[in-house]
Amino acid sequence: MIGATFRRITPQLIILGIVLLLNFLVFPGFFSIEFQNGRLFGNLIDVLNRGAPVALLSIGMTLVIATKGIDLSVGAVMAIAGAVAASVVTGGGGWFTALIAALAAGLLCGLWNGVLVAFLRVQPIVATLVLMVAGRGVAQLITEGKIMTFLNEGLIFLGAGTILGLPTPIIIWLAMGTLVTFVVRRTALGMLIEAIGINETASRLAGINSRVLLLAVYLISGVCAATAGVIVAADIKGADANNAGLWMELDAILAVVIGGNSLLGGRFSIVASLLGALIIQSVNSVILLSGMPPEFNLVIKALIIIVILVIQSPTVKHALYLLRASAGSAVPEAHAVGPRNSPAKETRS
Amino acid sequence: MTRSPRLSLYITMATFVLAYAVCAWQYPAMFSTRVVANLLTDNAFLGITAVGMTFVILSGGIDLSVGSVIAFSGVFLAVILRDTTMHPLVAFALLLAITISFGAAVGAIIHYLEMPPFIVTLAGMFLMRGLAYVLSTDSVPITHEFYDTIQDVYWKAPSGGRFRLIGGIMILCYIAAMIVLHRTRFGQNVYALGGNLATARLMGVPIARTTVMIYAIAGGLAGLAGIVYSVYTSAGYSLSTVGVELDAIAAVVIGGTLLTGGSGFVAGTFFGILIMGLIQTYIVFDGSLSSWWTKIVIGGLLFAFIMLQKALSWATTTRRRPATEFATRS
Amino acid sequence: MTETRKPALRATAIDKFFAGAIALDQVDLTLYPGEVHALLGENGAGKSTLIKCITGAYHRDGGTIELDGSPIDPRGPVESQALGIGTVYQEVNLLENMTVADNLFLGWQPMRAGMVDRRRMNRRAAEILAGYGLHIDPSLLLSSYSIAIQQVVAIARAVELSGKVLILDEPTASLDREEIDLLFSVVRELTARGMAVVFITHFLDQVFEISDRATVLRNGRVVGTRKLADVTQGDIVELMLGRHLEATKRKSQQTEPGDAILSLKDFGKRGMIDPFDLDLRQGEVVGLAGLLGSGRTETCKVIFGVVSADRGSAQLRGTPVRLSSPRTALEHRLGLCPEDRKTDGIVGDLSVRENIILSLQARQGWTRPLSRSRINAIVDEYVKALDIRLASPDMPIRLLSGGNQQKALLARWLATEPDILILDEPTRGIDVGAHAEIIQLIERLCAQGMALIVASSEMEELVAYSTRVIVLRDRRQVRELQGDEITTDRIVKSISQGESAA
Amino acid sequence: ADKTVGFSQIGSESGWRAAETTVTKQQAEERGIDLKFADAQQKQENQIKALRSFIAQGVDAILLAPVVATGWDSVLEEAQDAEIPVILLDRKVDASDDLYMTAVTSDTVYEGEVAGKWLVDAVGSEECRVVELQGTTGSSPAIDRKAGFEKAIADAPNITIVRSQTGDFTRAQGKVVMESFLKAEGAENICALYAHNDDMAVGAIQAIKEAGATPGDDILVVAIDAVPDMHLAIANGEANATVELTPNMAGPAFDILDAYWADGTMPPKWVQTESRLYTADDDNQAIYEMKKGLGY
Ligand SMILES: Nc1ncnc2c1ncn2[C@@H]1O[C@H](COP(=O)(O)OP(=O)(O)OP(=O)(O)O)[C@@H](O)[C@H]1O
Ligand SMILES: Nc1ncnc2c1ncn2[C@@H]1O[C@H](COP(=O)(O)OP(=O)(O)OP(=O)(O)O)[C@@H](O)[C@H]1O
Ligand SMILES: [Mg+2]
Ligand SMILES: [Mg+2]
Repeated sequence: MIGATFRRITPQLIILGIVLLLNFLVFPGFFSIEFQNGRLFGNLIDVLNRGAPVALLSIGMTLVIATKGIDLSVGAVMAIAGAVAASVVTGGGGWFTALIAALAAGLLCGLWNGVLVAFLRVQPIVATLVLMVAGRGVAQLITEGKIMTFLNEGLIFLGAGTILGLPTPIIIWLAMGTLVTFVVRRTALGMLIEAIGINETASRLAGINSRVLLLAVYLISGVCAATAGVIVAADIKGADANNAGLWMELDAILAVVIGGNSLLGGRFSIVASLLGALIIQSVNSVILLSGMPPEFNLVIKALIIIVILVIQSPTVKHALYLLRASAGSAVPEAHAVGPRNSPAKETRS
Repeated sequence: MTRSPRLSLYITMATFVLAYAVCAWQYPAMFSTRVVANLLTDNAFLGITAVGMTFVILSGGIDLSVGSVIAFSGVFLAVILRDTTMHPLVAFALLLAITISFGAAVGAIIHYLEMPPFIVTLAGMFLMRGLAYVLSTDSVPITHEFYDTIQDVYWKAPSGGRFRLIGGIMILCYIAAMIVLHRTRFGQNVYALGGNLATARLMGVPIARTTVMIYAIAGGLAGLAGIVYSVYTSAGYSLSTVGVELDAIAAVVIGGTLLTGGSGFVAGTFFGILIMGLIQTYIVFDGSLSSWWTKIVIGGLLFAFIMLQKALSWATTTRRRPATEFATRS
Repeated sequence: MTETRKPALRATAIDKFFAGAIALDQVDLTLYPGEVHALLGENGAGKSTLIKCITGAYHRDGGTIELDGSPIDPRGPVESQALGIGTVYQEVNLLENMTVADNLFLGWQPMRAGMVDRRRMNRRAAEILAGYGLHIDPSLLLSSYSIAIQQVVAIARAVELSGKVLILDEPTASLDREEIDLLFSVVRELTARGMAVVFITHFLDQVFEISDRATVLRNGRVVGTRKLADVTQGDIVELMLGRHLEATKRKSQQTEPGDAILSLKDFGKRGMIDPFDLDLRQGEVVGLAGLLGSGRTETCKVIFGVVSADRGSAQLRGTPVRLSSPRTALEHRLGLCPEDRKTDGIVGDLSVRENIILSLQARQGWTRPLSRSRINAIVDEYVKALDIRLASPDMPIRLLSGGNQQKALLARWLATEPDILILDEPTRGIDVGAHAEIIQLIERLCAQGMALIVASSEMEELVAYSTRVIVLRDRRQVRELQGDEITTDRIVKSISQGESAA
Repeated sequence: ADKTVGFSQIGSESGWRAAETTVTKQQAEERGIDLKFADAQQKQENQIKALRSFIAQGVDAILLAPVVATGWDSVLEEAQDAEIPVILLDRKVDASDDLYMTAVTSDTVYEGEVAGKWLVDAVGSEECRVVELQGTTGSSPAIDRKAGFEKAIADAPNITIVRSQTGDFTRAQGKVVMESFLKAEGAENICALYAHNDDMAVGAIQAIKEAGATPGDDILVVAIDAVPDMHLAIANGEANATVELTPNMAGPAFDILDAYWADGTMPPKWVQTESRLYTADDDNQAIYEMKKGLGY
């Protein structure tokens, strides 16, 4: 089990290592970590901390994508959740009430998406596009377009506090990732989700309640997005409905793909997606630390991502495999993964 | 999916006519040549982009890079025309060559490296916008007299509507696309790819060539949309047309094309564009919505259109449902 | 048939390796112009793989191919098609999103002035299909027709595209006698014109009816090539299995049917199947017979709740139930093994193991995962019982051969230990050995008190194990045959005469 | 009769912009003007569409807060043909100035200069390493405010910009980018922060505090906009200065329109709003209380 998981995430680990090394090249102090004012300080910690929102989003997104879906609304849901949390505490509520309210808002958004996809059979990308557009409006409606600042220590702690010297967001995404992975893999949920992602008709005929499962993954995605939204708001002590989570859905999808999960649904690995999120954050870190003018940010990001994706592409992987095989003892079975050999239904999404 | 694919096209058209009638009833000024001309002119670049998007989506893919390609095209043209003495027509040709090659490269990566279009074009989106920044972060005006000439080509309708050249270019694109998609082997191959890649391969469809051509067309049309946009605004600006890809996708889908590929019509996309334009016009005519309500209402109307379409197609299929259909195979 | 003629196609020493398995080992195949050459072997013997290596759909790991004496190396179906090798692959490989005519003419559409001439294309398509006895509208989507019709379309396409060699991989799996006869007459016409035809099937009757020679594969190796005029069916079977096989006979004595389990009253769905009554008792096998499109598959689907009935009532052991979805049916201990295994059956990327336990797990609910040891026990049991040939239960099911996929699906439902099992074309694509085993299995299950509904195009099969046979015509039950009435002749007669319901 | 005025707003990307919208609506209401509001979601094409729709509706005047300077000629010509006066708010356009009635804007380059001057005065002759948080790459305020600031410090060789990166005008990015500045340079090596807007500055202040340094003291903070939260920060001693960009551009615009409608008075082509500098010397707490309700 452990061995298989490790083999699955090896490419991501290697890429992460390379990108971190790149960080070290542009900023030699990158790996140093200090203990100051009761918390750990260092660029590595920053990567883990700043990667939290995308990491959280990628957990839910992995499940949604496993069902052949996609959730474009997560950025907007983050904004809604932040706004709800902020309005609860500025209205005099406690941090726990705020957190619960925000999560409930996330659940509600997930419910909306899920009902559209599972019951009304709207294509996921369109269904969630509706909430992507309208959701930010809802968030702004709550904050009236302002940045709704708050001073509630409990809520701020969720975004800027530390537990055992580690920033709270790191603890939160680690906990969430572990929890969801555990639930999905220790029950049959993971397999059933994969089944509907691969062939929904057949799964339904096999007696799987595909609607409820579809609903469930969008609910989970909503909760993950809401958590990320609370963290982002807490981090800046204010709910910025205009900008919180803006375009973050693309980063989350990217994280899932860098994690080696297929956008066509089916087999998935949450751990790999989380590594994908960290890789993206490390790339951002390279850009920030390099001191290049901001005009170049996107070009650098694009080039690094293209390189990462090319390394991960099945064709290149196969070529590398052949290379290794011919270098060592030639194993003929390599052909089995060749591109021409997949007679199963493949469509591009 | 047993219903006649044409049905979704008719449904989209009916939806548009119905919606326009409602709008015109509420604001009689909307029933004027001005509004009709505006719908064509203002949506010309989006409409052209959506044609390319229709090809891509029909083939089962998606292209997220178009918005950036448009922005890049504008900046590229503006910078070239500012810094050199090149004639705009030559610059157009050069630009189209670049964007077509870009599209072809995207298609080649998708095919040969077997990577999902969503991600390849996402990287392309970052890259093209990044290149636009690198060319110029400022917005660069275009002052070439050739631009004035093209802008002055319009037909002024009786009650003040101006039907401009760029609207005409869009309509030509749609006509050409209809012919290519429905009356050529390449067009049929596009549908085949969207139906099932592996099957299409076994049936002898030249996958590599078709994929590369599809994305090259999308790139070329995005470049053309960039030219149209630069004519529309007489400028190039690296921050323009952010998120246009989503508008284009929404238009294609509202037009009745399935995102899973293989089913749909480019004519539907045309009405999808008109519906999106109508939503915006309606909101401006209303003029009482705050920023946030604007977003909510746009989302709501998008939702309403999708539901209307679902309801219409559901009503028509239950009456004439053929027997082999599985409950819902979407 | 003089073996000294120049071969039309000669494949020599073909090798193909897959991860963890050798699929083809030095396979030779020689085709002469004007012959029908049967390619036989158990499920997973490598027949389909050999075909794909020849057409270039797979990249072969060794060997040479000659067409008309000159070496060829097609790098994909496009090239082999251009060389004059037309192929129908095992699973229907057509595009459901396009019209029948589009499918027939994809890549060689009639053109006029540089444009596809749709009117001519539709007209030609109708003509071509009429030659196979199909009078359908070719301008409708392929998906509006049943899998059997799709298969005919696939065959027609391959025939039109083949100049020298036609390869048919299990083309008759869900066809009826009538269509098969038409197909055979087309094949005879082609061979008369000097074309070479490869014919893969598990129906030995058909092999002997149409083929001149047969090459038999076992475990990826050629075990012999025989002139069919010189051998008997028994010889061929022995060659395929490496052992002798008892012929299946109709059971002399039927087990006494037990209590009624399921009773359907006035059950039906408008536009799909006319209302019917059905009483199903423990331990009985109800066969559904009928022509293509007669509504057998529909009957199965309505009972299982794939599409819920819009009239009538269902009682399960006397208590009224609503069978509104496969899920509720599963909870009431029903099972349905669907006809179209590729789209409705297998979950391709999941492992064979997961595919087998899928329904059982779905019934248990996601919160109660089956234990590792329980899963292993179940999988081991059924892999052995059904003789599923696989490299490992952890391999994705889509890599199994067609017949083995079918067996795995059967295992999926048997693992749920259903009271009522509905099998739609259960032996489609299954080899003779396994066929016999499955029929025995069905009998054993009945003896244990399970009730079965079996829809099949194979009359012999229905005759072999049915307690009752319901004959359908135009989506209506027209006749019920019982006991000694159940003979192939009677069934055929009922179908063609459409006697009013007894 | 009541006049109808169309207002094409860029969007609602920041608190300042929301305030401008609120103030515009308030001002219109006070004057009994029927305001048609159109939010363009940061897209120029939407603004052009809105303008054309306004023209089709036959409004009496148009207020336009242009998202970018270029690309307005043809639509402004159409407005002129339809004899609808257009007034630009808070940013100018590249078009010839007879295409619009007037522009009510601040001078964004000047704002940067004011901020820069303050810093030059504040540090005197001491060595000062400045980090800069830019606005959204390519946006005109980001370009102008950078240019103005650089102009102001050009003559002070002791002041150098050591790092400059975009914070997208948002609080969250401001904080993230500041964190990386602090790591890369070390808090003790940064003498001042210049942010292109207050939101980024407020985010950066939190980053400075979390890094264990004192904003406003160890690291001077100067920014632009004068939003309420910045006043609060100055009042708390966490920030040092901000340059006001008033959200009330519509007030003067409506005054101009009233005069024009009354007797045809043509305004000057540019009405510049004040770019006032606020420092710790002002009563920031009071200003905060006053501005809080304005919709920032
Ligand atoms: N891509 C693949 N990877 C690994 N093994 C494969 C692959 N494709 C086929 N196999 C294996 O190769 C063997 C031969 O399969 P093939 O499909 O040729 O059998 P077949 O003779 O056509 O059987 P059937 O009668 O059931 O169709 C099987 O054991 C199958 O599991
Ligand atoms: N000869 C035909 N002409 C036109 N349509 C046909 C014909 N035969 C079948 N069909 C179509 O196929 C459908 C029935 O297919 P279905 O598979 O359900 O029937 P079946 O009795 O199970 O037969 P089989 O399983 O052998 O295909 C019909 O609803 C009809 O649309
Ligand atoms: Mg086979
Ligand atoms: Mg059937």
